[in-house]
Amino acid sequence: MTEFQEKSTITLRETLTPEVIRLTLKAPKIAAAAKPGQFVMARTGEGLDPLLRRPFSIHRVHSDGTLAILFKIIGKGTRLMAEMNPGTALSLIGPLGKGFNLDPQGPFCMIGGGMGIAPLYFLAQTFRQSEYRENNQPVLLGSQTQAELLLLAEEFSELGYSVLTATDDGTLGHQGFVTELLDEILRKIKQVYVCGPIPMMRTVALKCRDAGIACQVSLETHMACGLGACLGCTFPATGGGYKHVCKDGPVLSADEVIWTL
Amino acid sequence: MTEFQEKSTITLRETLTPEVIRLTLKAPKIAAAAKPGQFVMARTGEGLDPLLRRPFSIHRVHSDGTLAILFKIIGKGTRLMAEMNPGTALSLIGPLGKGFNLDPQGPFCMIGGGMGIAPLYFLAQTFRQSEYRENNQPVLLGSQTQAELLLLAEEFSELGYSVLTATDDGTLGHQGFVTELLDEILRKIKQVYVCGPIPMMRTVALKCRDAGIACQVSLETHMACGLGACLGCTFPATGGGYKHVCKDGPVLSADEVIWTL
Amino acid sequence: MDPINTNHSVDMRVTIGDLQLGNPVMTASGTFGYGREFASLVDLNRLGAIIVKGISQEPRPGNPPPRIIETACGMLNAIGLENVGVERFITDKLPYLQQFDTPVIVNVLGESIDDYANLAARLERVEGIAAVEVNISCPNVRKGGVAFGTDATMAAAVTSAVRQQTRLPVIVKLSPNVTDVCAIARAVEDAGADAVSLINTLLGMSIDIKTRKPRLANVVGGLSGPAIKPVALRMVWQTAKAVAIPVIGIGGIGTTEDALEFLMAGATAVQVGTANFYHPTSVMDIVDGLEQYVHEQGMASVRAVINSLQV
Amino acid sequence: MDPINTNHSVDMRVTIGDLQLGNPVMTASGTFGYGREFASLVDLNRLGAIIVKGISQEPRPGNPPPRIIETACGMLNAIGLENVGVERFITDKLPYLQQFDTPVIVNVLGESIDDYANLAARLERVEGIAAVEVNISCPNVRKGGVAFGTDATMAAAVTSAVRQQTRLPVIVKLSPNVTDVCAIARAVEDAGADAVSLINTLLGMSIDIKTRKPRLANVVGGLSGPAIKPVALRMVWQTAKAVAIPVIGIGGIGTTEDALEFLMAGATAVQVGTANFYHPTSVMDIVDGLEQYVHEQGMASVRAVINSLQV
Ligand SMILES: Cc1cc2nc3c(=O)[nH]c(=O)nc-3n(C[C@H](O)[C@H](O)[C@H](O)COP(=O)(O)OP(=O)(O)OC[C@H]3O[C@@H](n4cnc5c(N)ncnc54)[C@H](O)[C@@H]3O)c2cc1C
Ligand SMILES: Cc1cc2nc3c(=O)[nH]c(=O)nc-3n(C[C@H](O)[C@H](O)[C@H](O)COP(=O)(O)OP(=O)(O)OC[C@H]3O[C@@H](n4cnc5c(N)ncnc54)[C@H](O)[C@@H]3O)c2cc1C
Ligand SMILES: Cc1cc2nc3c(=O)[nH]c(=O)nc-3n(C[C@H](O)[C@H](O)[C@H](O)COP(=O)(O)O)c2cc1C
Ligand SMILES: Cc1cc2nc3c(=O)[nH]c(=O)nc-3n(C[C@H](O)[C@H](O)[C@H](O)COP(=O)(O)O)c2cc1C
Ligand code: FES
Ligand code: FES
Repeated sequence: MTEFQEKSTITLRETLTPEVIRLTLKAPKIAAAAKPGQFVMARTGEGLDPLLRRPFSIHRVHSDGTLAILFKIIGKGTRLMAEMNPGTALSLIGPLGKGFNLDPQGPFCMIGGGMGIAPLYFLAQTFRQSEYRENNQPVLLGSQTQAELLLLAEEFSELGYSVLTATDDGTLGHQGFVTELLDEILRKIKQVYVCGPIPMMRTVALKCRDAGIACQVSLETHMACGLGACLGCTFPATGGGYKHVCKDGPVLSADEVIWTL
Repeated sequence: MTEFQEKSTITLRETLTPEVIRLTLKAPKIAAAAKPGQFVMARTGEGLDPLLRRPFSIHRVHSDGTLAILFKIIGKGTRLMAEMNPGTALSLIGPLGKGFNLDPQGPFCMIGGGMGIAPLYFLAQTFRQSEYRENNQPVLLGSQTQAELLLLAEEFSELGYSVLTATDDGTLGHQGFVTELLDEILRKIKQVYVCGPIPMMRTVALKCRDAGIACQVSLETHMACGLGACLGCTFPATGGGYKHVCKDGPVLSADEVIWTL
Repeated sequence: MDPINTNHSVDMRVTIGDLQLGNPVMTASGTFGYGREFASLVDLNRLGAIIVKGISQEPRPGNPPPRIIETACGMLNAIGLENVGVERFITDKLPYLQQFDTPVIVNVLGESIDDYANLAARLERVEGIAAVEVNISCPNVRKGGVAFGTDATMAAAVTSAVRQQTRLPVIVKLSPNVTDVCAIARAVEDAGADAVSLINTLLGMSIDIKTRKPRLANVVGGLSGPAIKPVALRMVWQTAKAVAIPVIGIGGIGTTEDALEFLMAGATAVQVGTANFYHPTSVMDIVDGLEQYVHEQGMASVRAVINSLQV
Repeated sequence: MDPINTNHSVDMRVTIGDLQLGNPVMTASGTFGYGREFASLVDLNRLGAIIVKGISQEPRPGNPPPRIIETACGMLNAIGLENVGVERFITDKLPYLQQFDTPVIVNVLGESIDDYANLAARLERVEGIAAVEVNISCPNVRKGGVAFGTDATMAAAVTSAVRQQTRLPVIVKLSPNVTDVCAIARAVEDAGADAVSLINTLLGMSIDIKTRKPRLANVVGGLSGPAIKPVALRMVWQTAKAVAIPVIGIGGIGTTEDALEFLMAGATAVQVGTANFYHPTSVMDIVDGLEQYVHEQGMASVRAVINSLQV
């Protein structure tokens, strides 16, 4: 696996909500090598505070050598990035980690919660160009409220997916957890791809296990390097010891990890 | 003495050279209270690196509640500030320190080297509104090359001063040290106001001492607080001990400090 | 400069020995001058206590410049304990502070046990001093400082000497440049300290590669600021478990969140140091912030935060 | 990834015991994995030496997560010395590194003197290892680490045990969490160390005020990065004056300027740690930068920089 360090340049900045930003970045080497589910480590500025790079899923890849990341403002790193305008340089390392298994072995479903939606779009893009290009595959998207979901839901629809939404406040689609939408779909599919908050992924993982369906999860942990060197990004593994999310993941089979965390 | 902490807003950014920037800032309380020779402590960003505020002379004061600072890019603090655009907020504390003695007791001369020119403009502005408003008082300005001097020289001229310039490379005015221009003027004046690099101020201080002329210098030292609290900003004082540049100065009578540094 | 939440009736009092503070936020010695320097930016009445610049028997001119250098998220200082001496402190500096309701704590330093004892005896005879903080840890002066603060026996000796000379609460300020801060803390507790405060600065250094000289005239200096916060918090947590007397947390505190971390780790109060330089209003922001936190959490008093860490 | 200044014919060699390095820039243990992790970003042939993640006799799973936390200009880690164990290191990790010209130094750790001795004996029988770095300073494991590194007698005992088992150069890596690092350095020098490296991490802590729990599952962890550079530099300077063996500087080094400071303070070589995470190409930038500095200064060799500080 080859990683690149690229001084990317922001080409587009989209404000989905005051808290959710999408940056498109010119990073031709990383864009060319990227696979769905992989991520980049981004330096949030020139200074030493914040010190560490921040991990972000590769959200989209375009044929012009750009890629996009989609993120929510959480703390000081994302706040700095949210203020960056087109033309600003951003150091990226990537593509990193192990992406999604691209052979779902039949009908599949994607489930994204919050910013967990980010990697799924790249996956959806990729399936469009593969043998799994049938229309109306289900995509379940959840968030707190409609604002951060509207544009994304439309974009998945444009790719030909059948999008179902859920919001905590009921402002778009089902009111409640996005996982509640899964039950009716489960018996029609062979594989679930899920990314979102841990409780959500746990729920999905358990439903899939009960239904005997394969489930791929994309995990988040604190990361210092993203390269497998610091050993900081551990998640308890089934059968003892730990998975290193940056190298063994971020995408893992749901049964490889322990969901009691 | 009352200091204010103000969240100022940049209203104008002028690029005198790629390295020399002038920022005009809306800071009505500080602007109203400021006296020539005083300074502000500016926070260069939201983060903790750089940690300390940076001291800058008050360069101009306008009646609309704005003031200007004029600075050269030296290290990471000034580099961050140089990239700021109108609309950006900048936390200022000021006005700080003891400014120039505004009673020159007769004809006077101002001598500025490099960014030492900054406080002299505010002094020149102030004299225009005082009893010392005669035309053609001499102002000697020096720098490495013409680029950073052109506009400033013109601005002093517009106030009615008689500007003489010196550049290291001879691209504007006298080729050599600005202090060399002082000799012919010395016998016509009662007071010198000088701000610039230490070697330059020392030369001027010694010339004034020999000629029996009063000399006010504006000193620079590393400062953590600007408020007289950290005791970090010391300069060896005549007769032992130290002057605290942020409180006892930055403007001092040249004979109050030891020039052997 | 009014508190944001004047309508909260929150109990913010904490007790250090016999001394009751209106709230747990103090200014760290050497970072707030003699108080007056901040009077136009900070409402001195709102502070838990003011700890003044360290005072010695005789005035001290301090070290030659440069005395301060910025480092990554921190700063090095080698002020060399410049101060006006105890007599001028009493006549010139203290009267100004006495007009406020805020307790004044005097930080003292000496080069011999006698120095400390004499200072304590002298301050005992003065009105308007709430407590003495004994600086046994300043790394900037070759004699004195380092030796007292890094040796449990010496630290205890200084503490008892001060204890014998004063009925004021005695706070001993500990050095972090030691293998086992708990051992020193226990020693000074046994010797009669009413409280310990920590940490003083970490000994550090910086070199100017252009001149190939140390950046500080004194070669080494004390590291302070956000950079040292994790070390300070660890030492406060360890010390709070090791002694029964109150612990006062110091080191890199600049925000309400920082102060909460130290209180949760077991500190009864905190001191704000370097933050006074880069953000002079932080002491007031922290008082407001703690008040709001206690209110929002529905706690009876700020004391409920102390030692609330779940390990 | 070619050096910027390939045309400089600059002598960059330095010597640590019997080991000659092509240049003084190494990777710090635990921050560069087993080398391979950086192979697509760093030209491993250009490094002075690669120091691998600390190795114990048996594989260790390490601590539960969270293991790392960012702090102001630094980070805390409590990895818990996760490693593959010496046997799998030899069979799975070492062969890859042997294809490069760069010396491989193995960082070892144990919980008893026997552990260290056994590891040294085992590595002695393996081809392609240039030196052993003895980690007596890791703060993350309750037994072992802390005790060895903070006590001169214990540190010396570990050193002689290792010394007796190997003819390889022995580098002893010192802990900064001590009152007198020079005393420990002299003790391990007397016990037969060929060099000392310092500093390992400073013991620190961080609290999540929302959950009121420590942010690290292990409660305390090691502070590294730019925040600790002033402390590291001071200790390196003191140690270089205290011992006759080479000193290797570690702590917050991320740029050429940082490396120069340590060399000027008396370090014969440097290790880059946390910077490998946030700026993986820094090791190469530093090699380039030092080369350029030596060239520009018209020096005969990089060795002219070492100990050039004017105090
Ligand atoms: C593989 C991977 C992919 C990710 N993809 C996305 C994405 O596409 N969109 C998105 O919005 N977020 C994503 N995240 C989470 C994102 O990395 C964090 O929100 C971000 O690092 C927060 O940084 P901050 O400086 O704003 O927050 P702070 O809280 O100030 O950060 C402090 C430290 O904690 C770490 N941290 C904080 N929150 C998280 C988190 N949730 N996961 C990992 N580290 C964290 C930071 O990296 C930093 O080291 C991803 C995380 C991982 C591990
Ligand atoms: C009273 C006073 C007035 C000043 N007025 C002006 C002005 O009008 N225009 C201008 O260009 N400069 C002025 N300076 C100098 C200016 O403060 C420094 O250039 C600036 O602090 C450099 O910051 P930096 O982050 O770019 O450099 P860095 O080198 O990265 O700064 C590191 C540290 O050193 C300090 N420092 C570095 N150079 C100086 C210096 N020359 N004087 C004091 N501290 C320094 C910084 O404040 C900071 O704490 C003044 C200094 C003082 C004391
Ligand atoms: C410029 C400066 C001067 C200081 N002077 C003293 C002093 O006189 N006495 C003392 O006990 N501590 C002194 N200290 C240490 C501080 O009180 C405090 O313990 C230390 O800076 C750590 O806190 P901080 O990180 O919040 O600054 C000084 C610190 C600084 C930065
Ligand atoms: C994630 C991490 C893991 C580390 N693992 C080890 C180790 O296994 N053995 C060791 O001797 N030091 C270890 N260290 C300490 C580093 O080698 C180095 O001494 C320390 O981080 C200071 O240098 P820095 O500030 O450049 O990171 C580790 C440091 C970090 C950050
Ligand atoms: S983030 Fe460093 S090993 Fe995974
Ligand atoms: S800058 Fe702090 S006392 Fe002058």
